[in-house]
Amino acid sequence: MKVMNMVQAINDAMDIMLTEDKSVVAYGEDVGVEGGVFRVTEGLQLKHGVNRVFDSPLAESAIAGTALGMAIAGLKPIIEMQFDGFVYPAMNQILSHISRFRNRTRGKFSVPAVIRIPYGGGINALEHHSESPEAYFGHTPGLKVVIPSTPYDAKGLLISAIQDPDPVIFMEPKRIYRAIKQEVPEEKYSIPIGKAKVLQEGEQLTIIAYGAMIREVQKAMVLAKQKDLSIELIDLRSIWPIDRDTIRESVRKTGRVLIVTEAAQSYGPAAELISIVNEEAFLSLEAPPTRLTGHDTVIPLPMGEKYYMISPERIMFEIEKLIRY
Amino acid sequence: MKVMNMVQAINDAMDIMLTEDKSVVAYGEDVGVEGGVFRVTEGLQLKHGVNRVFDSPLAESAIAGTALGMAIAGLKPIIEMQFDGFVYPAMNQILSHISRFRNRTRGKFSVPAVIRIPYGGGINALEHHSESPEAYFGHTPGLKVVIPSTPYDAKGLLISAIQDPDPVIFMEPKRIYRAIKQEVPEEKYSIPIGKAKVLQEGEQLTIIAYGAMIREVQKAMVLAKQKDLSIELIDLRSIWPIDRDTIRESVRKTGRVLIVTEAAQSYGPAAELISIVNEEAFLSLEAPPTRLTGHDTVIPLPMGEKYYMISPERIMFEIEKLIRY
Amino acid sequence: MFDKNTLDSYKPTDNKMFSRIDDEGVPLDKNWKPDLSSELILQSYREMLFERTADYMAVSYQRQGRMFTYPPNLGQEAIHIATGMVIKDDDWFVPAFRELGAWLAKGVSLKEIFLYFKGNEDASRFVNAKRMLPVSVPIASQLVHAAGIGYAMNYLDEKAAVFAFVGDGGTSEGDFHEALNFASVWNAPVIFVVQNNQFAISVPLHMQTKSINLAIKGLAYNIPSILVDGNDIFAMHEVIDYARKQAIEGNGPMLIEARTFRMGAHTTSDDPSKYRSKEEEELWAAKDPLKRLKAYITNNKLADLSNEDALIAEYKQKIDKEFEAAEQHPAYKLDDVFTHMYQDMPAELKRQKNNLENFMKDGGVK
Amino acid sequence: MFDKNTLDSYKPTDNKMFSRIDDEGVPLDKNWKPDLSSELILQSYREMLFERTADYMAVSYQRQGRMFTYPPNLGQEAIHIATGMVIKDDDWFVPAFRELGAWLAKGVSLKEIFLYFKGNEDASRFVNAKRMLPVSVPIASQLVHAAGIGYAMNYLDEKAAVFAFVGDGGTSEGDFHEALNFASVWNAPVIFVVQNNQFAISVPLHMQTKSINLAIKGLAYNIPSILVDGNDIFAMHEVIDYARKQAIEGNGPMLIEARTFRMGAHTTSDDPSKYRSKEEEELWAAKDPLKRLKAYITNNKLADLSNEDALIAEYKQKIDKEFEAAEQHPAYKLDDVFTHMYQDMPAELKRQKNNLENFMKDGGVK
Ligand SMILES: Cc1ncc(C[n+]2csc(CCOP(=O)(O)OP(=O)(O)O)c2C)c(N)n1
Ligand SMILES: Cc1ncc(C[n+]2csc(CCOP(=O)(O)OP(=O)(O)O)c2C)c(N)n1
Ligand SMILES: [Mg+2]
Ligand SMILES: [Mg+2]
Repeated sequence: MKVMNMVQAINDAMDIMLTEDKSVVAYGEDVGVEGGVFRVTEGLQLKHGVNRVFDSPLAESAIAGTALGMAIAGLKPIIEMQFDGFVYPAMNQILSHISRFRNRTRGKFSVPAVIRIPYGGGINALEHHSESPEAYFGHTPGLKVVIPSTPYDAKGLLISAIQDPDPVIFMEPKRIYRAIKQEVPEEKYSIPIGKAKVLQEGEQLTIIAYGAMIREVQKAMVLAKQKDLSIELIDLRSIWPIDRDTIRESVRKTGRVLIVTEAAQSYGPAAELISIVNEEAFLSLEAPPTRLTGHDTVIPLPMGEKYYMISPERIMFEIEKLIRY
Repeated sequence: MKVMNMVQAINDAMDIMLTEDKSVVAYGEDVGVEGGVFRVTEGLQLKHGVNRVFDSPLAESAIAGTALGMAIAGLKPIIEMQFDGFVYPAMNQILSHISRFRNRTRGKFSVPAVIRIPYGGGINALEHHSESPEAYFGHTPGLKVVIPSTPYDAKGLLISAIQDPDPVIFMEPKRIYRAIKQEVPEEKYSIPIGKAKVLQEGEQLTIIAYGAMIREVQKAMVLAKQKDLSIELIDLRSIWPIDRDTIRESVRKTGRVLIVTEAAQSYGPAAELISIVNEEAFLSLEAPPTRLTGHDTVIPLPMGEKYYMISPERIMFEIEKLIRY
Repeated sequence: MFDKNTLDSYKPTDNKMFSRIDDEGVPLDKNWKPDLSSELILQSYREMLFERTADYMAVSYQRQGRMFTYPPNLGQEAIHIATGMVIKDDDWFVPAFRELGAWLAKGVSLKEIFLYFKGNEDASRFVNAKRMLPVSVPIASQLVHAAGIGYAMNYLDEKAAVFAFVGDGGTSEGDFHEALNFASVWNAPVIFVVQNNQFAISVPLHMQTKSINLAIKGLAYNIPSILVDGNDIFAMHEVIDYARKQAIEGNGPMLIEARTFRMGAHTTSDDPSKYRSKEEEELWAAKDPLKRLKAYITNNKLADLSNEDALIAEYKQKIDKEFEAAEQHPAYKLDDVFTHMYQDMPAELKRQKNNLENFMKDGGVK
Repeated sequence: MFDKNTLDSYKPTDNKMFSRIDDEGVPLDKNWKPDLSSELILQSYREMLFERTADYMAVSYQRQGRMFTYPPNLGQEAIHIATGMVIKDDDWFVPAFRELGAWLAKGVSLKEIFLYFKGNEDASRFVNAKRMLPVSVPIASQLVHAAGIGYAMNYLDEKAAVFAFVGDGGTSEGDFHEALNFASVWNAPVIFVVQNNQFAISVPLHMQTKSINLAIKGLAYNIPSILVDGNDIFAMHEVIDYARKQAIEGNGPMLIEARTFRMGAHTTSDDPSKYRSKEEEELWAAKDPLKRLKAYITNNKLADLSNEDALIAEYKQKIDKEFEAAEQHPAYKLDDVFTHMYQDMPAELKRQKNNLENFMKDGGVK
């Protein structure tokens, strides 16, 4: 065991897989010498060589599209989109090709690529550096979408993602890249994609969240505990596929559910979770499944972010409304 | 009044606006001499000149991005994406710029552009020619998203879209481009964006749909009527913003709701509507709000489309399940 | 022979086209000898004729309503057959969609091509074609795949090349630019072939770009680039053969503009008379690649091609059999929609499939 | 003087750079005379000095934690001031983000620039700058806007130009390619300026492209293109001035590669020592555009610049006042998040805003 933050845990997962499997390569803008603008790939080029960990030219569509090419030709590329907002030039490659090549060729070619995307707000950044685009990917058939909330999960899920025979969008909640430190095994281990995790059991209300929102919910739960409320917290971890079993079991027990996500509200991730709750636990519902999300606005520049990001107090406010319902 | 199909009604709306407002221009691939691959812009170049209706080079990102440039410089561009699947190269321009220029500049610049996209399946086409990408746009703050289901609505909504001071994604259900003929006023008229329309009043169940699915639902309703079921049908028309009032009123009355959309299920349009139903009419619900949607798969090539597209029979099947619930 | 000197002394900025024979099949340079044996010349002619016959028949199947669409190759056969003569099993082929003869050479069956345009994904499994990618519908997007494959080949130390095709219209897309740049920076063994057939659906080249030719676009990436007469199989073969040799020797990518003309419609739903003149069509008819090769063969008495009816009849029979095979392909099943989305079907997809099956048991989907 | 002949005889394929003075400020051609009066030369020097002073101060404000980030302009001032001297009110300015001096010339206030990097969208309202676009964060995406504006100007018959900026890294994006192509096909009056400062964050130019220079990329679109010494304000001014004249005379776009060096960090969170050598930095320090212009002025005795302390102190005071103004800008309000998404706020946004307000009444958001 070694104490790691999420940056280190992700770096470690890549290091292990680069060491174990010569078909793994990692590239993207500033991924090589620089080690990535968040230092996630720090040291990997030095250790594994410039052919395996390297800078690409500044063009996201080509970064994604060449990853497809490499993948069908026998490699396992891990590519980095420098920030959430810069994956959009690559949308055509992801939506039209990466997600579909297996189906298009009836399994002849598959795309075992991982697209790493640091994402989310709360880091005092320029526009396009604080986006939460997970719903775009969750709505795209053929992708898997994963978001860890702890260093431990990040390592295990990334190893699964790299080993997965299909493309995985691996979104990294950059706001908590260095905020959480945790004992993480130094050896290789994997966490199955598609399984949520109950972080806290409770009786009165289920909260579903993921990524950096988990920490905010946990802070709110401290407040809730002071008021003797018993709350269950599910860390979704896998945005697609979604673990319906865990959600069903929890909501059938609590009868109340709050979804907390940073992304814009309309057609956002919370809507899908609410639909699933309806499909799986309608008869148990004692209050309307509720979503607490980002607004249907651009996420503001740093001075306005406090009006967008979801605080523990806001979560507590919604918890109380729901419990009172 | 004149009998028109949707292609003619859209053409007519453009013709009227091109005539009335010299700042309106229309362009895209094959939009000029060819009149568009669906002939929607037929005759417009001849009538309004090559500077106002014209072919562009084959590059969707530039088609969208130049529309932003024209719009802030005083024009009102109407651009065409040749098919749904070809809007993806333009995603960065739409998601990062077109939707946000007003907010970014605090209202100094606005983007009164219309992005026309023939969309949807059921037309026996190649891959990428049958997509339903409306949820991607509905999830993007700063856009309005409109889908007509009749020639009459198409004309009125397109005129509103062109006059709108903000960007509008105008999606055209190509499957019914020529399938429905209707009396349409020859003069200019507009239909407000953001208002749904109750096409049929009923008591037992609300169906919400839009675009080409309306016709399928209407066929199902004939079957339902034979079984004496009383169904209310809402044509959403505006994908964002959504008309919560109409939905609320209807579901509070019927207590049951079925959402029918072609798009892939997960994180799809139906999920948003189900969330809204929960938020607006939870206490009236007598059965779980239900969605009948496309699968989380690529829409199959023509021979397999019957396993994807939603038939009146399938709708009837879900109606009966819901009524029995 | 086309060699390093030929290419080094070639400047796209001079806007010259590399040709070997004229419209009447007469060599432009008296000292030139083809790099193909008489047997190979005749074979390439037969392959062009076969491609053309298959193409005509495909159009007529489509007219009969037995395929939902079809993009004709008419007039572009020299490019395809020249490519087919050079491309090896270990080479990757990254097509756009209008390269029929090259597909067949790579091992794709006509049955598969017909099945594709009947609307069945099984068609793109290409059971006998190695390293063959499916149709890329989103224009130019396939080119970045080629650059990535090229990187992998260098990485894996494979001695083979990638053939990547795009049309003149496709050169306007951002992916064209990004792909050439990546291939260049990575020294990837990619042969980019632009089939400049003068039109992108209805849009003529001069509305697509103002560059003096398309080969010149390679200068932006420092890629050796050449404008070749795409209706002259000798010129095409020499250049493509050279490009492959360069690529496998580690000399990186090359860009070939193959100038040609789409003599048919864009697809079977298109009517070119709307946007181009009879004169233009006639001008290019005189440059028909089949006609030119036939003239060469006849001029040089390599064979008597005066009566090809029997040959064509034989071809037609063969093609009809392939079409029948496509018609007899197993019916599309519900499973086919779901099975290949992922290697292991996620529970969510099983659930959705199950929902549909429940309905079908109830008498749904016929 | 730079004129049509100069440009016509210039070939990007020759890979020559257009300069007027050497590193010591000595004219390269004895017969050359600057196209700027002595007064304007001195003014441009002062503007460069002002830009540099403001830039240094911005970095130090950021270090003090009073701005969240800042991208220094150090070393690129000649390009900005030359642009500033040419650009008119009616011209559009489509920036990337590293063009401080040109922004100021266009009428943007330092207060606005500081406010932007404090994190407030109000900054991009540019109350005194006409036809000035905001920072474009997604690299190169702004270039297609410029092409569209250019189309509109032709359409509206306006006699003005569009100045569009991008970095060397930005030339790799597909939008660079699409924008130049559209501008060319539309004969749009767009002056594309590539600030080639040798790096895209940590990635050096030779990993970005293998083209022999960046001006050569203009050949792909048949756009007149030239590589200019971006650290030589005389050369820059002549070329930009010429480009604008061409544009307003209806001669369409031009591409200018301004070769320079980013002497500072990429942004205040970057440490260049990780990826580039002291030697490289020293090499370019010798080409510092301010130093070169100062040498020219001193050589030609246009002014005595031996003691600039008082001037710089005056600048600093002015800059501090602008920073104070930024700090005193009205506080960010909840309404600011919602108000400018649409001209008329849709009910859905009112609902969401109302939800947040209900929470705030309850004691939320401090
Ligand atoms: C991204 C994208 N946009 C639009 C289309 C529609 N489309 C299909 S073929 C075509 C023209 C292609 O022209 P070109 O590249 O010259 O190839 P050609 O058809 O002439 O062989 C267009 C616009 C598409 N398939 N993909
Ligand atoms: C589409 C996109 N990808 C990545 C980034 C992150 N990024 C910001 S600046 C930069 C480098 C830009 O280099 P260059 O164009 O040379 O401009 P310079 O910073 O040197 O002025 C990168 C990669 C971005 N802003 N946009
Ligand atoms: Mg073409
Ligand atoms: Mg740079």
